[in-house]
Amino acid sequence: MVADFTQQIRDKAKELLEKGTVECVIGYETGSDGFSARPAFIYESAEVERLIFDNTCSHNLVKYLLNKKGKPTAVIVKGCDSRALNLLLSEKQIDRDNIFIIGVVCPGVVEWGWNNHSDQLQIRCNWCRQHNPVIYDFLVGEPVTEGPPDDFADIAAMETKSTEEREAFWREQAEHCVRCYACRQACPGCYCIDCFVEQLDPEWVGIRIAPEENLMWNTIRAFHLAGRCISCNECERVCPVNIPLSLLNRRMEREVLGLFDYRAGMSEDAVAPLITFMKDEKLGIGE
Amino acid sequence: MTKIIGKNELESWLSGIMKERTVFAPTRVDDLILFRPVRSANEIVFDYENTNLSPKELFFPRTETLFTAVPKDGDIELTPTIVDQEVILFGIRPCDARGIAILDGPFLDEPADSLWAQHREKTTMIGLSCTKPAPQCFCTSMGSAPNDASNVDIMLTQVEDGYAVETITEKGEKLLQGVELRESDVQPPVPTCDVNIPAEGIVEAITKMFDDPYWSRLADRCIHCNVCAYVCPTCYCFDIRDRTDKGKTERIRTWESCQSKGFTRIAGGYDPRADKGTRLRQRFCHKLLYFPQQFGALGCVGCGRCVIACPVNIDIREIISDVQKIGAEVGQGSN
Amino acid sequence: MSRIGVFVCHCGTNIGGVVNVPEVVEAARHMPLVAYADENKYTCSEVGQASIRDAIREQRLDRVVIASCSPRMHENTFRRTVAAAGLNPYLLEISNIREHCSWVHSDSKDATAKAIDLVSMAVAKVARHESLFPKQVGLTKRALIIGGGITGIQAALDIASAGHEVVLVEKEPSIGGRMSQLDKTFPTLDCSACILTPKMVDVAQHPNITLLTYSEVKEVRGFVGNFEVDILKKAKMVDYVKCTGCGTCWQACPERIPSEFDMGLGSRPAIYIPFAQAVPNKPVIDIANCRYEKYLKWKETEEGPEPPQCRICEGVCPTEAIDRSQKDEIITEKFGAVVVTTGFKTFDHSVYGEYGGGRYPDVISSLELERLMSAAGPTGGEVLRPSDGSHPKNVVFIQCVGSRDDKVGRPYCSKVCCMYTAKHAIMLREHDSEVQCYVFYIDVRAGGKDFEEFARRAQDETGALYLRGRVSQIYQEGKNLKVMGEDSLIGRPVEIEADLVVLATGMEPSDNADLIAQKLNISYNTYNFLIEAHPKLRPVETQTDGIFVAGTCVGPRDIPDCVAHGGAAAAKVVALLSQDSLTTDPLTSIIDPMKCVGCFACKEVCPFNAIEEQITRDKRTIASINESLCKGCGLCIVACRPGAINLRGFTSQQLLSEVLTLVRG
Amino acid sequence: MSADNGPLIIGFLCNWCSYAGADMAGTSRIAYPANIRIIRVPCSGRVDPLLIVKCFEEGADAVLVAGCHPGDCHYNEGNYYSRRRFALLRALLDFMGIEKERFQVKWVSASEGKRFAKIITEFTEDMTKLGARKAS
Amino acid sequence: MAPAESGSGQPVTERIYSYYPGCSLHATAREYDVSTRLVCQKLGVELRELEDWVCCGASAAHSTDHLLSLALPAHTLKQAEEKGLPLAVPCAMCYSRLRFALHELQNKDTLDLVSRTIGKELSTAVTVKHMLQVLADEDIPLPIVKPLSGLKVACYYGCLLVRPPEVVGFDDAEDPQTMDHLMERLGAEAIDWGLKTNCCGAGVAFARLDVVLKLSHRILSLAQKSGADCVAVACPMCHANLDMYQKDMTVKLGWKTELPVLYFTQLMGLSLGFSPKELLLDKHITNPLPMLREKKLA
Repeated sequence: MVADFTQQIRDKAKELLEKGTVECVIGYETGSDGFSARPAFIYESAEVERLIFDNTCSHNLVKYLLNKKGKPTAVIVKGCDSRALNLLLSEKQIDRDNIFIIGVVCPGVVEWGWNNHSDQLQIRCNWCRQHNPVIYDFLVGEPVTEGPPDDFADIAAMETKSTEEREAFWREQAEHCVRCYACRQACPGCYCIDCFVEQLDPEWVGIRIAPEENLMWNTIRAFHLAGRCISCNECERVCPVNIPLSLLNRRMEREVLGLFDYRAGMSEDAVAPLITFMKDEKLGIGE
Repeated sequence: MTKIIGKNELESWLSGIMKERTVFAPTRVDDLILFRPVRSANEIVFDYENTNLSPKELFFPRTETLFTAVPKDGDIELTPTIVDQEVILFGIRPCDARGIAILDGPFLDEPADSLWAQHREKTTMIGLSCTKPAPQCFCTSMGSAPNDASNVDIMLTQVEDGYAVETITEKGEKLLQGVELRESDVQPPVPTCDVNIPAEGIVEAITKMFDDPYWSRLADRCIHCNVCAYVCPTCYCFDIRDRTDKGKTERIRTWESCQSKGFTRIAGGYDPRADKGTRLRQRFCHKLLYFPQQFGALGCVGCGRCVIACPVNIDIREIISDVQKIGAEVGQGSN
Repeated sequence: MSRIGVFVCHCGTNIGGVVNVPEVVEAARHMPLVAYADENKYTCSEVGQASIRDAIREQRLDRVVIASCSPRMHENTFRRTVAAAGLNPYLLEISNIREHCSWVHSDSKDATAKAIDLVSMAVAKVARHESLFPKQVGLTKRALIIGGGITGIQAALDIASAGHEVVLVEKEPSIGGRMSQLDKTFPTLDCSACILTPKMVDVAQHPNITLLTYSEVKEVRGFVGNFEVDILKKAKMVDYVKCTGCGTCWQACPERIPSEFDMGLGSRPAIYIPFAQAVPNKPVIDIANCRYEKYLKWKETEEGPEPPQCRICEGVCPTEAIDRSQKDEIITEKFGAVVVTTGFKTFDHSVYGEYGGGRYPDVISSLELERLMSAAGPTGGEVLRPSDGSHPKNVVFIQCVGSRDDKVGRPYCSKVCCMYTAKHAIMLREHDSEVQCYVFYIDVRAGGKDFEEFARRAQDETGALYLRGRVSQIYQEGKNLKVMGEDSLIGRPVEIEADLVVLATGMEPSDNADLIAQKLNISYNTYNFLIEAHPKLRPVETQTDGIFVAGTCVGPRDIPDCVAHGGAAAAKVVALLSQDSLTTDPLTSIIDPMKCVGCFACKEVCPFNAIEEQITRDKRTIASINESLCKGCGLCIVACRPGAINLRGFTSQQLLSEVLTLVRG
Repeated sequence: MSADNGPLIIGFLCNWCSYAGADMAGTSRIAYPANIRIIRVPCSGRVDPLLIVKCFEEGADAVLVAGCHPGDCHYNEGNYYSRRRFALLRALLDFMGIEKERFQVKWVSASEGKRFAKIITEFTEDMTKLGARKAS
Repeated sequence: MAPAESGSGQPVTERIYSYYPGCSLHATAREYDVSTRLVCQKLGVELRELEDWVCCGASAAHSTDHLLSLALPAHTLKQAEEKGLPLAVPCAMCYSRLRFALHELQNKDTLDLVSRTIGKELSTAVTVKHMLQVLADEDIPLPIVKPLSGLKVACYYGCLLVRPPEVVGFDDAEDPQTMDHLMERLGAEAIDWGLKTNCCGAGVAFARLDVVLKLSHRILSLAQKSGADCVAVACPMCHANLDMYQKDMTVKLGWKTELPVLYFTQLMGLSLGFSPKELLLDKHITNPLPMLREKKLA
């Protein structure tokens, strides 16, 4: 069936490029290890044969649209990726008229690294409740019925730890962090011209690659994504030292769901929880 | 005749050293393999391809204080950082050792970087040749070899009943004093790394295709994180900033990368490398063009870390071949 | 390198008694960038201020920290002080070592340590202060008044007489409002119409006043000094240029509709003026009820029976002023200030089932009684029962109907009912000496000049029987009404056989008061009364600069209060319009266009619509601040992830440096 | 200072209600511990979570944000937004190992000097019990 | 009987209620009970009397012991709940007590306490309807044999049926219309008068007869002044007071005439073709038969 996905994607890409609907199709191709996928940018209809789709296509290609402003572009999105489209549309970062969305009903993506494979699904797929794209112009695959609501077991587990243990846990993670910002660079929600972490005045975060600074970086990044993270979990995948960033983002996701019954990127015109309010809501703050 | 040290002897030897000196060795941290100080030999991982992060950190830490300044009776008192800790680096791979050696170029070139010099001087490197190269390895193409002993103080190569020992430097000599080594006539195996990347003439090729659109197309895919630079044993870009706490000011140096936005931004906000293509090109030109031009050797040792660490599979080996190809074509064109 | 001067105040012993001031001064001398530190006995005294001015000059100080009382106390004083010495007034920071330190801590050691911290924070902050300059914006010297009741009329006249143009918008065909419905006014009993009509005429004739009756405010844009307002002028179907107001048409019109002005007790034609003294004294055609207009409506669909054509008015009009071609139109006008005087309506008593829920014709509201008493009213001033037109002898008044009653969601007192009921009691007696009045009250609130005397007069002279207690039930028995209540003073139930029952219905804001408030971006309470900027100190201002409120739309008031209120609002407006340009507070947000990513989260959170869209030269749509609208709350800054926005006087750099001073010492 | 003189508490107070409330505590001479250091802001909605996290990163023992009671905001809506922001931030900090107790948000009106003093007194006591932060 | 189709299109046999007559209807108000059963049967409303119903607590309990005043109705409610049928209650006092219980049992703690007291797990799931609500249902067609044309009825609801509104949730507390509409449907004229929900004095029936006379007299005389031929009631207490004391009123308050007081169910019965005898119309103290004959209704 995935082979058939590939074919449909190639045909659509060909059509779009030939008709001149778009000048570039952002999809996946086989990487240099000969089997795992990597992002591909197709400008010529002759090149569409490079396009593939399989269960190693984990990159969230929506991020790349931020570099294609004003240029008609087609992008291939899985369920989770598609939520990023809504996020960026609602935040006026991309222009719907310039984008052709090829949505793929996601079969799930497997754990892989360069030249090493497993058949085990990535953790993001365990909690994923969005295999069907929420927004698309052309759909590949038959929509599936989504699973029951996520129980956030991973978060609950973390919370059984004592505050001290949690503090120690994150300190250890911060020790590993090298501040390469791969998490930020891969995240479709991170598009600030000047990220707070690199600002010199005010110097929010010091230059040292040390636990305190690294913790501050990761904390604020999580907060900036609160109510915006669309849980594609690319940040965690790209981290060279395997920091479990999903814990932070999902802690916020659970809170936002609980307090405001809100899931980011579900619709183009949704209002994010932190830029609105209800007069008489009880949030356990100030009472 | 080969000198052999048994596994147990090796371990007891190391444990001996650990008593008075800090030993860094590959250890397992969560699901990573990193060089960390070890307190006992059994923390050491012996059968590893290579560490996730390169050992350059021991000579060029991710964050290091250059000097501190405190106000002293109307004036300011500067105190440079002194490296006094003797360090044994056990288990460094030939490619990484080569990386350190290569970096002497920029760091020890006058005016020499005192901190780098101190770290080098205080560190003794015990190399461990690779038994079977990993798929991403291509050290031979970059002028090294799985058992290249030229850049360490002592070289160990695994043989069935222990490790064959080569003593390369006096430092190594000293360290081995009083250690029981068996004489044996077994020849240590000569592991090969048969991935072949066409590096000859890369300098010419890349010069030719310097302005080729290839780079901007490649940049389409690059997300411009700093992963490649931070795992790389030969990337040495850094940033410097002051930090004042309780009246004491430190001048701090930390890792930086030519891939990060604004790396080359100058006063007034102009950035000569504003677009991603030129930034990406810079990285490979530095490794394959400028470094050779300045210091002779290629700026890549073929450890392959960037190949596996890159989130979007920007593969230097692929790039070298592409550069050769395009360079040749451009060459045709120009004639 | 800036040169900061630190001045620590003893405030007599208020600070010096606890905080070791010399120690603080000594510490200050060693703080970064501090060039000079000194102490004063009383910094706010002329001597103290002088010493600061001198130090600034002699020590060439470019920034000043004053450690003294709360900035809420003397910030402005000291800004003037440093300004007098030639410094920009915003290069000053006040360190609160009295209210926040010496007055709440007794241990000298702790207090001194804290004072030193507070001063060093102020030093760190002031170092990042910038010279700020208030902006000047032009203004339109015209005022808009919404609502042509007595309050609006007063405000209009006052502003106009001060020489400014005024546009008075009234939704009814005539100005005059509720007061024009009243017969007499308490406590003087002079005739409402007699004192109101001249004012109405003045409005009509005032050269500076443009009267827009039968009109409504549709939309308001802009900010203080520069409002742009869309006004809907409803089609009157009468050409006011041609019309002489002779009255032929409304006498000839065959249609009869219950008169709103007479509270439905009388009727009016379809082409009408609401009442005889109406201003303007020219009619409008009530399209909904005009026979011919109904006919035209029918023509479109031809459904149902054909209604009669009419057009009699057109026939009889001597000046051919009837103009059916008129359409509703929306005009846009510019104003510098707006006064809202939308007034009140009376509480609908039909929710009181125990009073008959509106079923009994002879249970009426006090405003209805006013119309019955009015010589110009439906009964020509004779008080007759609605049911059978007979003269009521026993009249029961019930107070606090829709006031002071949580049960109907009206806990507030309507302020005027006690007095107008006293008035009614007295008037009824004047109309007919046999009338016996009974008044059920909670307590008589007669606070006001001559009010108590007036209330007494009602009780003593007219023999009106005041019974303290509420009425539990009214029911029809034969021609009359049985009123069952309680006299809580003797603790017994009372039953009264009444011919007429008058309910003292309370005040509530006119319909759509809330909608108007929303259009103007001003706030209103749960009963839709508009909220003033400060209940005591800014009673006619609102949270939105340039928008003022007056009269009963703010809360229950009697006529003199309304007039005073209207005058007060007028004074504020005149003060505003008499300036040639407006100075805006420079402590506003600012946007760095290089950092803005154009997500407009700031726009979502801004309570004052101060964020506007702007397109940069490189074609990016980014946010920009309208500094005249910005009030400097800083909400946008936190919403701005890229940190493109900052708040003058409270910049991120300053707050951060205050924190760092504390944690890094 | 946090070591010897007990916990260091940093307070961000909105100018219109809470800062005035603290003034009121002063004018009515209601004593409270000297550990709090007050930073004046126009509105609780001006307090950037960055500042709060920064306080903790730099080793502050506790942070207080105080603003007008909901509905009383001088800017009409400011505290409604801060309420949401801090609800999330609080959860996040706790999750990352900073005790919930260390970050308090309180509504204090200009007339609640007593309340302000009470809040600071209790807060300081709690923090003293909890002890300095391990993190730094 | 054959299930006729109801207005709402559902077979009327589906109108099944648990029936809680309460003590009065088994004693002084037998005519209410009898007429109710007859009418219901005719209209295909099935009543299943609870086997083990107990006192509703109206008489003394509610003024002496709060818990008891809840436990008693709770016991009855529990049975109804077990039956899984809505509960129909003809007596306004019972109705009031049961609704009060339901209302207070909304509180979790109270619910637990009472549950423990009666030793049964209570829920508040059961619906309690007054017989008037049951029979006034417009969806039930009225197979009228003898329209009550020309009969002017003063519908008297009494106090307990409608107050307090938030508890009983019946109809407008000041000017209810349920019974009025029903009477109109029967062909009678429901007069508009002002004492529909006033107190008849039942509360102090035994202690202060003078008060009872005064209040009841006021009600009767207004009804009569307003032109009523009779008063229709939905409460045994109201009926007792208005019906029984008319002689005393004549003596003590100079009440001239007589004004028959009937249960609304009896009037329904008449129009549905039952004889005065079947409806026990001869049991009242103030004899309605002369008036009814005059109106050609008996």
